[in-house]
Amino acid sequence: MSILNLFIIIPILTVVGIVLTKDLKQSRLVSAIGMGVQMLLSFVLVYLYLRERATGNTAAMLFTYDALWFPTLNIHYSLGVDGISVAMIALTGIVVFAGIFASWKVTYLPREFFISLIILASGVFGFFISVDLFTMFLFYELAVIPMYLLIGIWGSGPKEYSAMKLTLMLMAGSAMLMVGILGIYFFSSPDHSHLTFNLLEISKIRIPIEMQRFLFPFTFVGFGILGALFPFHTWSPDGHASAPTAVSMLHAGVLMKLGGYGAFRVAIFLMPEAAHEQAWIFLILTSISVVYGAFSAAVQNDLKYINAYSSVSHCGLVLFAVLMMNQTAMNGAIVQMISHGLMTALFFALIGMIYGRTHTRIIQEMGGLMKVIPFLGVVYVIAGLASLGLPGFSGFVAEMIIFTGAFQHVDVFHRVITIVAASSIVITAVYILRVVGLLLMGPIKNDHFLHLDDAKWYERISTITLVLAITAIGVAPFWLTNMINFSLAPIVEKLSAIQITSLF
Amino acid sequence: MNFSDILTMRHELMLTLLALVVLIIDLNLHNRNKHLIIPVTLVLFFLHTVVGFLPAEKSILFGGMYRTNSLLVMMKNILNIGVLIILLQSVTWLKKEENREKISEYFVLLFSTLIGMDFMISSGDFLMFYLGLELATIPVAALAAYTHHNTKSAEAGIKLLLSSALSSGILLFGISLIYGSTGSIYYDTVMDMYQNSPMQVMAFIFFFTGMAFKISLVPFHLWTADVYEGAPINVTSYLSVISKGAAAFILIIVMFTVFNKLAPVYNHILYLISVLTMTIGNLFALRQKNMKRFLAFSSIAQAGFILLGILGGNVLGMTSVIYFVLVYIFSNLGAFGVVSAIQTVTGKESMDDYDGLYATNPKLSLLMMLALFSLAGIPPVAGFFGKFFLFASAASAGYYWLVFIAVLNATVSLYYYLLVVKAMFINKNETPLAYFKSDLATRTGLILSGLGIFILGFWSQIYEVINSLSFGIIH
Amino acid sequence: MADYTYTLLIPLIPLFMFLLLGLTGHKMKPVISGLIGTSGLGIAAILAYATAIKYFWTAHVAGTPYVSIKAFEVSWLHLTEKLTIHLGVLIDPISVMMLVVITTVSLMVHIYSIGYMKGDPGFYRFFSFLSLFSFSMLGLVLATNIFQMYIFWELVGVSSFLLIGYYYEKPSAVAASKKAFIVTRFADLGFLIGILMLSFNTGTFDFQTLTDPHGPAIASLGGAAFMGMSVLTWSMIFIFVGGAGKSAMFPFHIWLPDAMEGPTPVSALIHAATMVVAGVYLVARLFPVYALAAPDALHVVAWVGGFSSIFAAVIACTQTDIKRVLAFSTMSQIGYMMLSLGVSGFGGEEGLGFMASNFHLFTHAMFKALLFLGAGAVIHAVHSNEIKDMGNLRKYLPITHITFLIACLTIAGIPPFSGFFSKDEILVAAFHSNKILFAIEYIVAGLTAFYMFRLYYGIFWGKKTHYHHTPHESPLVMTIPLMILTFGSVFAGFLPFHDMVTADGKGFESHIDWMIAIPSVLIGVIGIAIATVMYKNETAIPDKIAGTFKHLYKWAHRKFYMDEVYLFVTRKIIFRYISDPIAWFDRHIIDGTMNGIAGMTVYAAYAVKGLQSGKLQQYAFVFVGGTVILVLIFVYLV
Amino acid sequence: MLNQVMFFLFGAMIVIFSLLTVTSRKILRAAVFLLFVLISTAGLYFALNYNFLAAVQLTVYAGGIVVLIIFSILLTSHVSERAVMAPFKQSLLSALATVAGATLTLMTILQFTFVPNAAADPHFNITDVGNALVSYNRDGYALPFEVVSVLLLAAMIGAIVVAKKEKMLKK
Amino acid sequence: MIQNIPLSYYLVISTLMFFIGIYGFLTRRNLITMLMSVELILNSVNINFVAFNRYLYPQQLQGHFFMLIVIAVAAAEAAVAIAIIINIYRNFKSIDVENVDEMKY
Repeated sequence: MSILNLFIIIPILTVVGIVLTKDLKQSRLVSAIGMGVQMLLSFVLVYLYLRERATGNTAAMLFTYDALWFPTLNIHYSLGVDGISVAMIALTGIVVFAGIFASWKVTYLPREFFISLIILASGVFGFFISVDLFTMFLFYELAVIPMYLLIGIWGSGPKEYSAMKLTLMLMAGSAMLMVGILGIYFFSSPDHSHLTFNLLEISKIRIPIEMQRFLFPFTFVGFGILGALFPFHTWSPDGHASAPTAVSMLHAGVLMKLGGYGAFRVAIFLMPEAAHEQAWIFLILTSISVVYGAFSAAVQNDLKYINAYSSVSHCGLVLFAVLMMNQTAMNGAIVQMISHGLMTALFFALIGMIYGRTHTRIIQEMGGLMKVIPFLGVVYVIAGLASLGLPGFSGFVAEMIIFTGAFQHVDVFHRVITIVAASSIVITAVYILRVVGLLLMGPIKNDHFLHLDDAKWYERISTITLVLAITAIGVAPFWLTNMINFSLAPIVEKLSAIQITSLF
Repeated sequence: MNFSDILTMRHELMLTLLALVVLIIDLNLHNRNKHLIIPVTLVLFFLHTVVGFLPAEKSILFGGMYRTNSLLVMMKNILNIGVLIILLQSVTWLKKEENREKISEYFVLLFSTLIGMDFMISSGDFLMFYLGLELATIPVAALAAYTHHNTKSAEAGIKLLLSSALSSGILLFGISLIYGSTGSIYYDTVMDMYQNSPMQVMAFIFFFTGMAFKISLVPFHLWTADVYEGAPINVTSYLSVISKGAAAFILIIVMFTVFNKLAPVYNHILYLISVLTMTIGNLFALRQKNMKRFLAFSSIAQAGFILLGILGGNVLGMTSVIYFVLVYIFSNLGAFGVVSAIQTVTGKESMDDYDGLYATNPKLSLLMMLALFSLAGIPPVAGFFGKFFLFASAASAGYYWLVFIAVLNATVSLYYYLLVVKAMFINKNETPLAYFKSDLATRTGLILSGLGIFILGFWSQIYEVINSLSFGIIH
Repeated sequence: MADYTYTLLIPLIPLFMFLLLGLTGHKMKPVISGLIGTSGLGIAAILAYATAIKYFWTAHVAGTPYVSIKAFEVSWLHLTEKLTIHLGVLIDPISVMMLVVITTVSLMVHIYSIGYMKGDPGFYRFFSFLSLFSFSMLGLVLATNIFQMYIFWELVGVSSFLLIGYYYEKPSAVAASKKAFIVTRFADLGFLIGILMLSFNTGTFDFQTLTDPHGPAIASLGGAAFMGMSVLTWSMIFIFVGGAGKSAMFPFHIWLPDAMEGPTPVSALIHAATMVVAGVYLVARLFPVYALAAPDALHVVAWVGGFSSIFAAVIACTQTDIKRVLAFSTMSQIGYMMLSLGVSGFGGEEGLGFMASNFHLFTHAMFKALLFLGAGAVIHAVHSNEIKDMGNLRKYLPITHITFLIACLTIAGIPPFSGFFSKDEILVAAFHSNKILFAIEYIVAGLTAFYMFRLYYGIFWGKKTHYHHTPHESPLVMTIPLMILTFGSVFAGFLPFHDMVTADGKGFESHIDWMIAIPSVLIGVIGIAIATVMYKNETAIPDKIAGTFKHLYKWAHRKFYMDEVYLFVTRKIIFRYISDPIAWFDRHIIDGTMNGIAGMTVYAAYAVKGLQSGKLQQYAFVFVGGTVILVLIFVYLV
Repeated sequence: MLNQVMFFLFGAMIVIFSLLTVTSRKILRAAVFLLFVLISTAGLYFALNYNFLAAVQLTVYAGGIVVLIIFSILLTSHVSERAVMAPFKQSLLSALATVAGATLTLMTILQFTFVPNAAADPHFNITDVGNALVSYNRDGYALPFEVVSVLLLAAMIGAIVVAKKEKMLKK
Repeated sequence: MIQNIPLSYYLVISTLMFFIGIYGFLTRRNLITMLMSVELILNSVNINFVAFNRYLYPQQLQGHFFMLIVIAVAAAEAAVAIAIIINIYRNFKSIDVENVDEMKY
C-alpha cells in the first residue's frame, strides 16, 4: 500500500466524519483536522520524496501503486508521484487547509459546504497523484462538479448564472479532453494490441503524427479551458466573483492548475511532435491571455474580478511557459502554478475577509482600510507585492525562471513573444497598485468602516499559512526548482529529441 | 425437447406462471383484501429474479426460434432487476384507493410485457421477434391508459398504441421484404443470405425505424414525451427504462448478428440518427417544466448515446451498450423513483414544485441529484463510466468527431440536469413540499437504485462479466 | 587576498532590523524602535568604513590595480545549464565607495529621523522601512551578478514605494508612490529585457565574467545585428533604460518630483543620495561592456544625461516647492554623472569621466543629503514646503542656515568645497569628448548656482514673513547629522578618487584643469550674483523676468508638461484606449459569444418546439417522412 | 386465364376499396369498404391456393375485427355523421409523402430480382398446416402459437382494464 | 396459375395498399378510421408474406404462418385500441384525433 492512497482515503474519512457531525462547530473542526492531516501528509510526502531521491532512486514515478481496475480496457487505478506532482500536492494541501479556515463562519448548511469542499479537494489530489489517464480524467471531472453546488448555494451575486457558466464551460473543456484521451488511448500501442491509459507507458511510444495533429488541439484546449486560456477564460471572472471565499481560493488556487498540469503532463508530454508544430498558435493565444488579462484587470472595480483577470494573466503565463518546451521555462511554469496558487488563494481569502466586514467588493466604495484593519491590510499589500513579482516572494522566482527560460529559445519568434509576455509585469504593477491605493490607502470613505475588527485567529491561520509558503518559495526557491528539475529532465529529454524547425 | 430445455426458458415460463398465479389469487380474494396481492407478487417476483440468476446454458429451442445463452440471460436479469425496483416503487401508488380494483391487472400487464421482451431478446426469428415486440407494446398501451379519470392517461394510451401500430406496420413491411429477399425469417439464414442490395437496405431501414420507434430515436421519438407525461408515473418509468433497455438490447443483437453485413451502411445511418437524437432530445429537454416530460426528453437524448456503442461494432461496443443500459436503468429509476414518490404523495410533478426540496426532503434530493449526475455522466457515479465506455467504443472505431459532438451534448444535458439540482438545492421557496416519509417498499426501491448508481461504476467486475459474454459484430 | 566574508553582514544587519521592527515593532516604544534601527545601521556603517579602509589602504599594495573580489557567493536559483542566479558579495572600488555612501547617509538619516519623525504613529514602521531600504540598496551595490542586482533593484523600488507612500492617508502621497513604482517598473522592464538579451548572448550573469575586457563575453559580442546596431548594443541600451528609470533620467524623471510626498529624510536618503544613483552605478558597474563593446549605447547614456541635466536645471529655476527644487536639482546632477560616464573612455586618462562620475556621485550624496535634511529642518520649523511661506529664517535657524549655505556653495561648484572638484573633473572629461555636451554643462553649472541661491535666499532671506508659531531650531538629534554631512561636503573633494575609483582599477594622475575650472567657477559666481540681486531682498525682478519669458516660464514651471504627458499615457492610453476596450471586449464579445452560444441553444430549443405539437398525425407524418428520407438518402444518395 | 381475371379483379378491388376506405366521408361506409378490401384479399389467398389462410382472413379479419370496428363506430358516433376531413394542407403533405414513399418503395422493390427457391409447387393440405402449427422443430410454430395466446390474454385484460367503468370504485 | 401473374404484381398491390393505409393514418381524423388504416397496412404486409411464400419459397410455410400471427396480433391490437378509444370517447366526448393533443411541446 502506497502512501499516496492516503490522499484519497483521508478525504473520504473526513467526509464520513462530517456526515456524522451535527453542527457548524463540529463539522468545521472535523474538516480542519482532516485537511490539516492532509496538509501534514503532503509535507511528509515531500520529505519522503526527497529522501527517496537522495538514496539514488531515479524511477520516473515514486511510491507507485497499481491496481487493475477494468481489465478489458486496461484501466488501472494507478498512482505515483514525481517531483512535479509532489510540489502540486503540497500546494493543494496548503491551499485546502487555508480554505477551511477561511470558511470558518459558514453558517448556511455548513456540513454540506465542507463536504463539497473536500470532495473538490479530493478530486484535485486524485488528479495529481494519478498516473492513469482514465483516473486522471475521472478526478478532473470530480473536482469540477462540486463547484456548481458550492457557487450556486453559497455564492453571492449572480451566483446561479456564474455557477452554470463555469460548470458548462469546464465540462465543454472536458468534452474536448475526452476526445483527446480516447484518441491517445487508441493509439497507445503501435500495433493496437496493448492499449493502455498509463502515462508513462504511452510516453514510451510515438503516437502517429497525423493523430497527434488531430488530438493535440483537443487535449491542449481541453485542459486550457480550465487553465483560463484566451478566449475560453470567461467562466473565470464570473465564477470567481460569485463563489464563496474558500471556493475561489481552491478554484483559482488549485483547480485551475489542473489545466496547466494536464496540458503539460498529457498534451505536451505525450504528443511532443504536434506540440512543437502547433505551439506557435497557442503561444500567441497564451501571450494574449497574459497581457489581456492584465489590462482587463486594470479597469475592474470589483475586487474579485480584478483577481480573476489577474489569474487569467498569471495562468496564461503558465501555459505560455509550458509551450516553450524547454526545461527552464517548464520549470518556471510549475513554479508559477504553485506560486500563483498560493498568491491567488491568499488574495481570495483576503477579499473574502474584507467583504465579510465591509459588505462590498467595489474598490471605489472602500478606502483607508489599512488604518482600521492593519493586519489584513498588510497581508493584502504582501499579496499584492507577491503578485506583481517582487523578489522575496514566489511570484518573482516563477516569472524570472519563465522569462529567462523562454528567452533561451533558439527561435526569434519565441524570444519576441517572451518580451510581449514580460511586458505584463508593468501592467500587473498598475492594477495591483491601483487596488492597494484605492482600497487600503487614502482617507476612510465610510464611517461604518471605522469600527471594523481586524483579523480573527482563524483568519490569521489561513493567511499566515499562505504568506509563509509564498515567502518560503520566494526566499529559498532552490529546493523546489531542484525537485522539479530532476523530474523534468527526462521529460525535456524526450521533447528535445524532436527536431525543432524554426518558424520564421 | 426435455425438462432441461424448458428450464432454459425459465424466465418466460416463470413469468407466465406468475401472471396466472396473480390472476388466480385475485379471483379468490375478497375486494377488501385486494391489496394483499402486492406483497405476494413482490415476493414471487423477487424469487423469479433470483432464479433468473441461476447459471444458464447456451441452447437453441424450437428449431431456432428461441435461443438463449449467458448474455441473453443476463440481459433478462438486468430487466428483471429494473422491474423489481419499479414494482417496489409503485407500491404506494397501487395502494391508492383509485387503483384498488386493478392491482392484479397492473401486475399481469406488466409481466406480460416483460414476457414479450424476454421473448424478443431470445428470439431466433423475425416471427418471435415481432410477437415479442407486440407483446411488449400492446399491454403497455393499456397500462398507459390505466388511470381512467385522467384524460392525459387515455391520450397517452392511444398515442402509444396507434404510433406503435404504425411503426410495427412499417417494421413488418420491412420484415416481409427481408423474408422475400432471403427466403427465411430465421436469423441465421437471413444473416447468411443478406446482401446489400438497395432493396435490402430499404427493408433494413423499414425494420430499423420500428426499432428506432421503440428506443425513441429522432425523428421516430415524437410519441415519447406525450406518452411519458400522460401515463401513470410508474408506467412511465417502466417505459423509459425497461422498454427502452430491452429495445436497446435487441437492437444491438440484431445489428451485430442479423444485419452484420450491413454495418458499413447502417453506421452512416446510426451516425446521423445519433447526432439528431442527442441534439433534438437535449433541445427539448432544455425547456421542460414537467418532470416526467423532462425525463422523457432526457431519455431520448440518452438513446442517442446508446447508438455510439453500436457504432463501435466490436466487443467493446456491445459491452458498453449493455453496461450503459444497466447503469441507465439504475440512474433513471433513481430519478423516476423520486418523481414517483413525490407525485404519489403530493400530486406535484412540476419542476417548480421542487424548489427548496432539499430543505424538507434531503434524502430524496440527494438521490435525485446522484441520479441526475449519473445520467449526465459525472463521476464518481456510475453514469460516468457508462458514458465513458460508450465514447471509448465509438472512438475505437474512429468516430472522434461523433464523440466530440456527443460529449458536447452531454454538456448541454448537464445544463438541464443542473436546473433540477438548482431547483432542489439553490432556489428559495417559501412553501417547499412538506416532509413525508415513504413506505418501506418505496424506500427499498429508492435505496436499491441509489446503491446501483454508486456501486456499478466502481465495481469493475460487472463490466468485466458483461464483456466476457459479449461478442461484437459477427464477421 | 584579504578575506571580506564579513561584509555579508553589512546588508544582513539591516535586513534583520527590518524583520525585527516589522514583526515586533508595534509592541515597542517608538524611541526604542528608532534606536534599534539606528544602531543596526551604525554597526553596518562601521563595518562599511572598515571595509573601505581595508580595501583602499590597509590591504591594498600601492601601485597595483584594485581588483574585484568575490567575498561570498551562493547559488540561489539554477536556471539553465549555463545560467544560475547567485547571491553574493562583490568587493571592488565602486561597490566599496557605495557602501560608504549608503551607510553614511543612511545612518545620518536614521539619526535625523529620530527627531524628525517624533510623535508619528507609524514610527516603527518608518524605521523598519528604512532598514528594508538600506538592506536592498546594500544588496544592490554588492551584487556579484546582474540578476542579483535586478532582484535588489526591485526591492529598492518597493522600499521607495513604501516610503513615498508612508503617509498613506494622504491621496497625493498614495498617487506619488504609485507613480514612482509604476514608472520605475516600466523602466525595469527594459532592464529585464536587457538582462535577458545579454544573458542569452553571453551565457552568464556574472559581473566579473561580463566585464573582463579579455573575457569571452566582450570578445564574442557584436556579432548579430538588429536595426543597424549589434544585439549587444541593444541589450545595453535596454539595461540603461532600467538605470534611467531609477535615476530619473528624461523621460522617466516624472516620478521623482512627486516622490517628495514622502517624509523628507526619505527624500534625502533615497531620492537624493542613494537609490537615484543606482542607475549611474549600474552603468558604472557594466562600464567595460559599454565602453569596449557598445559605444553606441554609451552615446545614448551621454546624451540622455546631458539633456536631463539641462532640462531639470531649467525646471528647477521655476519651482516654488523647496523639495521639488531639490528634486530637479538631483535629476540635473545625476544627468551630470550619466553624461560623465557617457563621455568616458576605458583605461587610464581616458577613463577620467568614469572616475569623475563616481567622484561626483560621492560628493553629491553628501551635499544633496545635507540639502534635503536642511530643507527638512526648515519644513519641520515652518510646516510648509512652499517658498512663499518662508523667508528670513536665518536668525531662527542658525545651524540650518550655515549648513545649507555651505551645501549651496558646494553644489554651485565654488572651491574649495567638494562639488568644485568633482564637477571640474566632469567638465574636463566632457571637454575632451564632446563640445556640445561640454557647453551644456557650463550652462547647467550656472543654472545650478542660480536656482540653489534662489532657494537659499527664498528661505533664509527675502521677505519678512509673519509666522504663526515662531520657528525654532531643530533639536540636536537633527542638527548633528547636518553638521556631519557639512563636514563631508566640505572635505570629500580632497579624496584621491583618481587613484581609487577608476574604470580599469589602475590609478592615474589627474589635475585641476584651470582653463576649464576658472570659467566654471565664474559662471557659478555669476549665477549666485544674479540670484542675489533677484532674491536676496524682495524685488519685482523675478516677476518681470517671468513676465518677459512668459511662455518659457510657464512651460518650465509646469515641468514642460511631462506630468500631463504621463497622465495622458496612463489615463488615456492605458486605461481608456487599451484597458477599457479590452474589458469591454471581454464582457461583450468574448463573454457575449459564450452567452450567445447558450442563447442560441435556448433559442433553438424554442424554435424546434413546434415539432412536438401534440398531434398524433403530425408525429406519424414525421415518422413516415423520416423513413422515406432515410430510404432516399441511404438507398439512392449514398 | 380465370386466375388472371380473378387476380386483376381482386387487385383492383383492393386498391379501389382501400382508397375509398381512407377517403370516405362516412365512417361506417369506410368500415364496409375495409370489409371489401379484406374480402378481396381473402380472394387473392384463394387464388394463391392458400385456402386456410383465406378462411382465416374471412373469419377473423373480416368477421371479427371489422365487426368489432363497426360496433365501436356505432358506439362512438352516429351512423349518418359525416367524418371531419383533414385540412387541405395536411392532406396534401400526407399525399406527397405517401406518393413519394410509394414511388420510392416500388422502384426499389421492382428493380430487385426475387429468386425462387424451388421450382416445384408442393401441395400443402390442412394437415401439414396443422402439423407445422404444433411442431417445435425447425419450421414448427408451436412457440409463436403459445405466445400469441399470452398476447391475446394480455390484450383482453388490458382492454378490460381500460374500458371498464369506474362504478366499482364508487361503491 | 402463378406462372401467369408475376410476383411483382402482388407486390405492387400490396405496396399501394400499404401506402394508402399510411395515407389514411395521416389524414383520417377519426381514431377508429385511423385504426382501420392500420388494418390496411397490416393487410398489405400479409399479402406480401403470402405472395412471397407462395411464389418463392413454397416448400416452407413461414410467410403463411407469419400472416396468421399478424392477424392474431392485429386482433389483439384492435381490441386494446378500441378499448382505449372508448375510454377517450368517455373522457373527451369525441374521438377526433385533433382533440387528443392535451400534451405537447
